[in-house]
Amino acid sequence: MFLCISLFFILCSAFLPFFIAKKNPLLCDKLFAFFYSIGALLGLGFIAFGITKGLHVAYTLPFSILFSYFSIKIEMINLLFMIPIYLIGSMSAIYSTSYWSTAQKGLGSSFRYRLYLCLFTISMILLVISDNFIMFITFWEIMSLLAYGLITIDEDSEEAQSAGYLYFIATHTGVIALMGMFAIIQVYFGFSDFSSALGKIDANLAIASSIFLLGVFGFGMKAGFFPLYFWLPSAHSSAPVPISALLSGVMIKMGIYGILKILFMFSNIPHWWGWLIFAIGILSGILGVVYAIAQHDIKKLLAYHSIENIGIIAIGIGLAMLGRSYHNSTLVLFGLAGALFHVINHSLFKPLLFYSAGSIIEKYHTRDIGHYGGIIKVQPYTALFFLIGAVSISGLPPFNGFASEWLLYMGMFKTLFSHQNTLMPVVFGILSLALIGGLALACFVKVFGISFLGNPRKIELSNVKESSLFMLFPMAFLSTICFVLGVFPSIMKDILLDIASAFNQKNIYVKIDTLINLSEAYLWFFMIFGVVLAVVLYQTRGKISKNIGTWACGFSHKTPRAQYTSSSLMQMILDLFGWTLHVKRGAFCSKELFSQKYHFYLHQNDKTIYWLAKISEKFLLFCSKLRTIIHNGYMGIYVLYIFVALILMLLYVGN
Amino acid sequence: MQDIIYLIFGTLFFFMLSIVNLGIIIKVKAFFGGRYGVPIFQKMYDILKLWQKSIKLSQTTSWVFFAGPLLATIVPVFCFLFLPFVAFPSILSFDGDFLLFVYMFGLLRFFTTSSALDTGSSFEGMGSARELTFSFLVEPIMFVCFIILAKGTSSLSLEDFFGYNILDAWSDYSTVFGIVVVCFFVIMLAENSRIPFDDPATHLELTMTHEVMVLDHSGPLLASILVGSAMKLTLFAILIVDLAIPFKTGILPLDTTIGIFAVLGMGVVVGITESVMARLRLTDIKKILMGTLIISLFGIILISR
Amino acid sequence: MTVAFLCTVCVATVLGVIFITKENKTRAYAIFALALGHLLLTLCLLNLNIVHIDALSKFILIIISTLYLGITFHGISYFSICQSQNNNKYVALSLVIFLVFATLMIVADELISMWIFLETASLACAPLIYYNKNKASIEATWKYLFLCSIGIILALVGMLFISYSAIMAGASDTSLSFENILANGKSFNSTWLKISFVFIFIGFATKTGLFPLHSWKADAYGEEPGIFGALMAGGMTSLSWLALIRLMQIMNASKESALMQNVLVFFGVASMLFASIGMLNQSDIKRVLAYSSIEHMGIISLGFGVGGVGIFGALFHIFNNALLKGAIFIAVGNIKRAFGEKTLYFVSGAIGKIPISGTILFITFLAIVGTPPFGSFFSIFSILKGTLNYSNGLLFFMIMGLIFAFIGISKTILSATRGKPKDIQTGYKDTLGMYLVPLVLLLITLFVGINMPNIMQNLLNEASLLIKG
Amino acid sequence: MNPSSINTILLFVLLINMFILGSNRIITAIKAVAIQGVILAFLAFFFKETTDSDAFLFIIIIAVKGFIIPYLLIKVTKMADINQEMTPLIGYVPTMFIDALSVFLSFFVASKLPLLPAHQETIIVPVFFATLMSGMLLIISRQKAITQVVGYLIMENGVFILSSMLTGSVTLLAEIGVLLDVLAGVFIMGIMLNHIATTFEKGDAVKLTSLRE
Repeated sequence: MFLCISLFFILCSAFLPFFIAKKNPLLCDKLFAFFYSIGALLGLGFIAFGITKGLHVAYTLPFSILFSYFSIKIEMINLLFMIPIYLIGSMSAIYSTSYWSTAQKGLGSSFRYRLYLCLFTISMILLVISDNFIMFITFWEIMSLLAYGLITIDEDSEEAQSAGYLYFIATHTGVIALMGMFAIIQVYFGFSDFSSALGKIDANLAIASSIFLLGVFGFGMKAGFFPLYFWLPSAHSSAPVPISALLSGVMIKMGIYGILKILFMFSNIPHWWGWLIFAIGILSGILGVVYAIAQHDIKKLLAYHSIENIGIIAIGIGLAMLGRSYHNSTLVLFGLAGALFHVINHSLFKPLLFYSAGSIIEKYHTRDIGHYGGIIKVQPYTALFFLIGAVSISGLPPFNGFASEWLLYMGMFKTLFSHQNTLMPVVFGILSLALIGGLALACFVKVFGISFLGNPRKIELSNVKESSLFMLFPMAFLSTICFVLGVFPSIMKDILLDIASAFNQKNIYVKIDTLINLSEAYLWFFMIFGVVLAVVLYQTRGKISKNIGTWACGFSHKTPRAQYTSSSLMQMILDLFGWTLHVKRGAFCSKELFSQKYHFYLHQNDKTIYWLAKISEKFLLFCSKLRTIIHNGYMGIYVLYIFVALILMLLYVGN
Repeated sequence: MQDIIYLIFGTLFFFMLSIVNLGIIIKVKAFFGGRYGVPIFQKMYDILKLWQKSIKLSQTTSWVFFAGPLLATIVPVFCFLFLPFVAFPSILSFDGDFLLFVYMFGLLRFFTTSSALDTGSSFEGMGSARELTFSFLVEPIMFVCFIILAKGTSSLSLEDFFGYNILDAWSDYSTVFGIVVVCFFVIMLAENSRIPFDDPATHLELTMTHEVMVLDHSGPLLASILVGSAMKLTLFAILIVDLAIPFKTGILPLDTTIGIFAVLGMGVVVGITESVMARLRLTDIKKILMGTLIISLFGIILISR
Repeated sequence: MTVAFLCTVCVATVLGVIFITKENKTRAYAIFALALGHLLLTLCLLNLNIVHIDALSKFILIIISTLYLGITFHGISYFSICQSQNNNKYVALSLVIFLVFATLMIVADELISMWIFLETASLACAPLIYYNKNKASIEATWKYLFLCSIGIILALVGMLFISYSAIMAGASDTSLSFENILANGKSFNSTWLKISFVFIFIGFATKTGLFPLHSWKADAYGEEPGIFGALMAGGMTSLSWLALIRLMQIMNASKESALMQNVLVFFGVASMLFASIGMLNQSDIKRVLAYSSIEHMGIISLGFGVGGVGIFGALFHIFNNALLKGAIFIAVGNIKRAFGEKTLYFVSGAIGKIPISGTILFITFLAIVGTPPFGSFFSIFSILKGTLNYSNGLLFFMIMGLIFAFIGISKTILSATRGKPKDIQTGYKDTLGMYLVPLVLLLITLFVGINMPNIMQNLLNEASLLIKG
Repeated sequence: MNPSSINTILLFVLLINMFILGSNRIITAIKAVAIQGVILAFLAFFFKETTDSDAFLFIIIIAVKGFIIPYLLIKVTKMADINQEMTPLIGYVPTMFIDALSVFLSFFVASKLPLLPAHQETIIVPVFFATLMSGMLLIISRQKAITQVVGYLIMENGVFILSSMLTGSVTLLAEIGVLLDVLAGVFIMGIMLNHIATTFEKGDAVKLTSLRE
């Protein structure tokens, strides 16, 4: 069994190296990365084998445990979701070699970090393969707790702690909802694992809707659906970079996985479910990207972008559900295929972006974009990889983000032909996807342009070097995959088709071979590109002189502060979305007669989180007030409570 | 193999057409200005002159500075492959190619704006900000148009959108297609930053949108940008022509000549618009684009009945 | 008979030791020895049936015995290290009394005698609360003593009513022994039976601490030392639950279960919601634990109320609750000693300061809020499942209660354990004696959750069958 | 077994309740409770022919209720020289009024309840309820700890009324156990009172309300 071995290797990697950590910390980190990668490679090999062979494993441990039994089930969908876990896990392990090295962080911290990292990955793998409800929820909780440990690994930072608290609340609240959901399933339908419940639950029952809603609440809390994402930005931004990559690239996908899992259980799907998910997707997508544009903290920005991408994925899932409820298998195929493909893509380019952001942050010790600038000259490779990530997350050809969005678009456009006018609202999906695309593009032009191009704004670049190989390798690797998947998207088509037909619960005769055409078109594109590039290079060889300053239209501006800032670049767009933001603007000036300094500030933040915070604050105040009223310290009053309870109960009994 | 040849001749033809088109616009504007105006091929001479020049770069710039101009020429040529020219079928066509068409312009936008920011100049940042804002407003309009076309022609590739079977689509949904034509015209003006959205001939950086992004490009880079913008304009002109002249005589040369003259006619129309209208205020541009979007949504409602 | 004699001898010797010696340490050892003896007694009571006791008694007996053993073991280091000055004669005495009467109460087969023993055991807890001998502890003791006495008086009234209902029914045997009541309870006069249910329920629920009868709890648990808090929150509550379970048996036997179920469910939900109100932004760690204990009482009563699989869950939850509350109170006691205070203005970053106790506190907190694979998860889960066969709306109420209570407790515990430790210098060191017990209790719950031994499972099933009647 | 005499005794009990609620001096209240207990001790004889066990019980009750407990309480009061005024949370007249209401209420309730014919002609059940309620009322309406003990004792007396009603079902041992428990309770309360008086200064000995949210 490949899997066990790979997990075992990963586990070893947590412990073995630390016997030599005292003497040679660097070697220890390297060993860790090495072992881990071996484990991951084995796992990936297993996955590749499984996908090619169309593997279908169902296995139950002989002994009973946890009031139930441990049954695992491995099919295409599990394999698909296992890919990012192994891939990003190993990448993070390699990245950590220099980002969280034992030498800097000290042995204890480093050991905890690596141990949590391994267990985190292992628990996710087990989560994905486990079939029994109890197993599932157990590993779910373990995963969440380890994630909490990883977010708050830095005991000293106030920010990390509060972020961890938010995350903790969110995740366990979700778990409680899931407990309720599984309880309903077990009591009403008597299933105790996914595979036995597969397609057996009739969704027209009233209780089924509550199953669905609880599931969406519980899993959506993890995935970061629109109102439930409140924990996500702070957690992603305050965790260590490799962990943010794991969280955003892999963990929140587990929520998607869960939702798919519960959808698999229903024999039919009511219309409003699909529309609900669809609407949630649109909301999360647009708001996520708008909030991202408003952000200046690069990691928060990326976090908001993962909300946006989850929105896109949710749109796809919603389409698939609609397809099932309207018996439109094309929609199911394209929707689900797009969603899953986007899951994979997002788990590729989001970690890529986080890694490259991390290699900046490590150098400049600030996450504020406004302080960067001109980094491309000192860290060219990081810049290149970030650019690739940016292009692919903006869904631009010829990278992978485009391929998945293309599938979604195709699905939605194809509904136009099916003469079900009830499906017409799908066009809003098209429009919002277009809007999201445009905004994401703008946002990443901002990030790339402001932080990598131009002149350094606040920080002196003189003594900055390119990051170490351990950091560059994961970026390079991931960007290659992004490119390859972008140019040859048809690699994915079989597995996607397989999962989609499993989801549809009857065969789908539509095909998604049109992905091939994309590669063909790209061939032409590269041909033209090569020709033009060759011509231009030939023409301009030896004619380039780089010895003047930027033409400032007559002014002579020496100061880099005259450059466009991130907020000024985006202000025109944000004005259109002012109603979604909580804007604070104002100005300070020194109070002398001839005021020397005058400086404006403009903070635009997430209105949703602002309101949530306000409401919870009010609620807490109310609680403490109520408490003081009830517990006023007079014992006579306490006795009165008993007396009143007695009387009331007597009255209740009386009639 | 003959695809390649086809491509080469097509591109050359396309190139010439766009140069002439630009020249015509200038002529028309000059005529309205009561001047004689430069010869039609003036743009050609400019480009050739620039092509021989050498390049002066600011120390701030990096390789990204080259990406913009390169893509500015590459993308229109590439997108030209998808378009049928009146009776000529498109060289490359498959279901969903229009998405590639739109997103290629997205790619172009990404790199032009980035290369503008690469100079670290305050003015070019201004330009890229405006470009980004307007184009993210334009994109939905384009999608609405494509939705209408897809619904009307019940097909998913540009060739079918603008190809032979558009005629009966016209007969079904004439009003809606009228709306689409108008929308495409607006898109053309906005995307190519013509008056009333932007004045390509202005001399005040504060009011520019597109021109202000290319202040620092010089020599062959500037040349390729000029070529690119000309081609882009003509690309949209062809789009509109294909849409607006659905009927075909069936005789290839005749159709082709009609097509060419129609494209040049578009140039005339643009020229007239530019000469009779004044440039809009920046804030009004948003309003106009929003209005167009709403109109196009009416189109959807009409067609989905 | 011999067993009884042996027990008396042991108790007598222990008392003798307590009175004779001057050393706190020896007293602690003596109590520990007693606890060991009690464990022995428990074992032989479980296996060879000298006295006839049913599964419920066995179950509660196990809990009390385990918990008491742990507490006394912790007591050794506690009295000898932390409290070497403060003379613990009376405390030791009351601990012994508590154990004796708790055991008697568990094996009692007659209502009034059960009542007497329970009353005595709860009186014996008063000195424990008073241990610190400051104003706050006096007040807490007073409130505990008084409210519980009132409750207990009401319980007595209820019992007398039961016998009256027997008389009304003209029953030949009007004695209050269980088998009598259970045998011909259905012939009793229902009106009086209901009234007596009300009185008894209020009485014992006061001792259990369900809202709105909970008022003494926050003060008492807040003011007494953690170790005694462990004894009360773990042991005392289990005892009173045993009393309530007896009541349920009676009601079930006399076909009044519907009424009882509604009452239990109502009190359960009310307690959970109120407890969450009490816990939200509460800065005093021990008070938070007190409210959490109220919440769990609510969960248990909900479980008993909904019946079915809920009863199994409730019994199991009594077990988990006892052990976990024991563990967490002792751990919090350590934290308090390490920081010198028990409010969040002084306590933070316990994991940084005293890693082991801090971690234990954190993990115990996880177990309390029902994290798989701890036993508490399964008990809560089966109670959740039980709520469904009462009504669907109840499930959502319970979920709400769980969520709010969780948010409340987590804020306090997280900010106490995580973060940057405050540098307050108290000479406290984390020694094995101080953290062994909570660790072991925690491990027991974990083990029970992961793989419950068949004996226990059978015991639980048997007990739940007894309750269902 | 003559109802009239029982009723007279019970009327006395009611009056004593009223009196305690009305009285504003602690020692008086304590004595009154003692008298109430003693009177109630006689109640047992009116229900059935006496046995020596009853006599034994009678003696114990007299001893505990009539002498030990009041002695203890008075001693505490003296020792901790708690001032005599029992500071009411609700005034005297309102309390008495409420008590009167509760008496009516209890009579009403008792008339609704199914009773043995033997008990229907006596007012034993309503008086029991009334006494219980007056005890509660005293506890609720007075702030001082010691007055609350008095209220507790009143309640206990009420319970005694009930238990004497149900002779036979409750064994002698149980009775004694109950008594002893009450005694122990009151004893510990006395100790606590003493500690309170010694620990707190006179000012806040009145009300223990420092432990609150």
